[in-house]
Amino acid sequence: MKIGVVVNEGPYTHQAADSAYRFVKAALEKGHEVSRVFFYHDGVNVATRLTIPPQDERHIQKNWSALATEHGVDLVVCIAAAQRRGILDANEANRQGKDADNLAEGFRISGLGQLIEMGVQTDRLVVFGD
Amino acid sequence: MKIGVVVNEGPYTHQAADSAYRFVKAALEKGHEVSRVFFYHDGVNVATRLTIPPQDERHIQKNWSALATEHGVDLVVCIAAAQRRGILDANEANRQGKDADNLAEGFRISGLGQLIEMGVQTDRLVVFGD
Amino acid sequence: MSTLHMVNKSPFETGTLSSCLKHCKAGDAVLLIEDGVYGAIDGSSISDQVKATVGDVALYVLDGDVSARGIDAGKMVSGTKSVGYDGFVDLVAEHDRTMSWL
Amino acid sequence: MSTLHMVNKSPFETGTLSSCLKHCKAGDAVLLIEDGVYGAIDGSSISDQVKATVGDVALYVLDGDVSARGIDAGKMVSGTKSVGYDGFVDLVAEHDRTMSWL
Amino acid sequence: MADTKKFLYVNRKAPYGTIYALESLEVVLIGAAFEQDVSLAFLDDGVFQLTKGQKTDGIGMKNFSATFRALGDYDVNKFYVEKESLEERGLTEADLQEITYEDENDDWAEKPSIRFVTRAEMADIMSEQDVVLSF
Amino acid sequence: MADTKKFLYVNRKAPYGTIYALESLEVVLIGAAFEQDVSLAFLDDGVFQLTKGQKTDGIGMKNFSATFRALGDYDVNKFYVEKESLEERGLTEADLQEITYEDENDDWAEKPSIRFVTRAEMADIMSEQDVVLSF
Repeated sequence: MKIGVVVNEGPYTHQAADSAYRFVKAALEKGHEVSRVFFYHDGVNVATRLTIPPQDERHIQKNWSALATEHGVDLVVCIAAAQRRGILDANEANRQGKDADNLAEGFRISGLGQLIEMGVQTDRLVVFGD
Repeated sequence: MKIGVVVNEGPYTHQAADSAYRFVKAALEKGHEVSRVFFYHDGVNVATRLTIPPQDERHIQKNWSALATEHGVDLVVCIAAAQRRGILDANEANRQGKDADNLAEGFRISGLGQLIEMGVQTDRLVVFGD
Repeated sequence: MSTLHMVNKSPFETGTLSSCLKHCKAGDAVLLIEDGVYGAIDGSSISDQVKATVGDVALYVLDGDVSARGIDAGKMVSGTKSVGYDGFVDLVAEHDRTMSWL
Repeated sequence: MSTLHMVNKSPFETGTLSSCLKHCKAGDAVLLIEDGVYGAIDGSSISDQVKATVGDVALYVLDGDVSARGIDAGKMVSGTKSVGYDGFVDLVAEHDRTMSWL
Repeated sequence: MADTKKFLYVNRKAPYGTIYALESLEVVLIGAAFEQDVSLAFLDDGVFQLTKGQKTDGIGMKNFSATFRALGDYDVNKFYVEKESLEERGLTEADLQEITYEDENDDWAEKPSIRFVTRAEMADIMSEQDVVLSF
Repeated sequence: MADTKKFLYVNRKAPYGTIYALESLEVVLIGAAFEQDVSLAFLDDGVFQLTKGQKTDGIGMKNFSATFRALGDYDVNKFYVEKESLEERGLTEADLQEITYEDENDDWAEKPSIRFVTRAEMADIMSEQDVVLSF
């Protein structure tokens, strides 16, 4: 079955990004297709590569990036939500005249249309948030 | 009167950072001393210089930075909370082997002791959060 | 010795205002800010509890938050006082401590 | 045609579970995750409402979230079913739509 | 259209205190271009999003309440508002802004977009959707 | 000590679903070095922070419940837990972990750190503080 997932909250502060990660892993292990995960609201903050969690804690961003690398899950970060919160890739940083970028590997920045498209194309949509 | 302020939520998602900013401005205008504002939990996300809010919205980070420049308010970002969420100054980025940093002007990164010290040294402490 | 209690959440979404009111002492003040201002609407499912407390405890709302949410002054619990950010600052100074109900 | 309702908030902090239960239809399922699992504790101020719904509506809790919070299986409302993440995935697949009560 | 789905946007949060209401509206606006069968549900604190007379100058935030009135032009005209949620909050139907659309199937007659429904009707509406988006 | 203040840390949120409980505890640990007069209040969902038998392997998060037991060594031994909050949540005193400290003024006798108080007593405790930190 095709499952789409939405993550609406940032890492560590709310459990949403953890719950979604475990759900996606379980769905993939069961043979379902999770073609895309859409990060919205504070969920875009999952995608910064600058986090340095304590050594005895899980690394939420790296967990997600690994899902992209190992299972080809498309991790899409909403551009409008990301700009409000300071999440940028190198292209956007350049275009906006910012002197740094912070998007992690495996994530890509795109528009809200990707969320609607995911709703249209999947059999089930599961939203994790606060 | 000496007033200390704590901001526990990030920009745009919750109103806390806006409310705190307006409170601090009003307190300064009334002649009170707001020596320090401490950013904790997701509040550390206020301090990224990479935000690009829509043109018709307020620029929360720049509003705060201006308070530091114009009124000498000490804007302290908790280092532990900041590392979990990917907020770094150039020194920390260098020390941790990160290839970018994002701390905005007027903010500085320090420890939780600065929060307790603020509680000890001020006459009133006001917490804004979710 | 009195406390300024701050509530910033809708009383219809969370139990925060209700818990705050149960912990107020005579002479304390409650300031409703952000989504907390909905707590001052009269005729709601929470307004009886609010009215039972107001009197011994002063009830304030932050006017900017009230206007933003389109709440008419005439719809508010009788005795509610409206303040701006300058009044907010005065309330903090006048009470011995501020407690945020987050 | 049935709905899987997901609730991730404590019913003692917010009215989310209560609202969810009022919008369930016979044959629907409610899955409690994260702080939502507190909604399955028996003998609480919300448990009567939960028990009145369970039966027509199936009640599930995510076991990892239950264990993390130290809730003993014996303390839960009778009829509550415990699932892991694999069971969570099955529930999503078995119902026609998933609705998150955020 | 084979791939037209029934989309429900669920609004349960008040505006301004958090950004969910505003960013949810941004999704609805973008989603309108996809020609799906769109409904909006306003229940619990979500009904506060539709109050009339919102003035945000005092908090320095953008007033987005007028945007709801523009949705009719994008064929988004099913606003289901729960009566019980209004009552619990001390609100009446008259406290909400008027939102209309022009019905292309009825000689462009102007009709109200807001439909007041009971909790039981809201439950029915939820149970008829293909995709439910909550924020 | 002239600048010793009464600090109250107010805990009203459950653990794990959000980070507030954990990061609040980090403040208490750092604050212990400042030799202030520290009390912790657990009310509303905050009482869930102290349940015994927490096992977090299934959610991949750090179990920080044992840290509460270490606070006695830092002279943090006033844990006020509200009885009404427990009751509303279907909990009893026996559902909480045991937390003790050694009383230096009583020949290092081991004593319970948790003091169960009524809502009215909790209100009194709040009204006696110099600084109230909420998370």
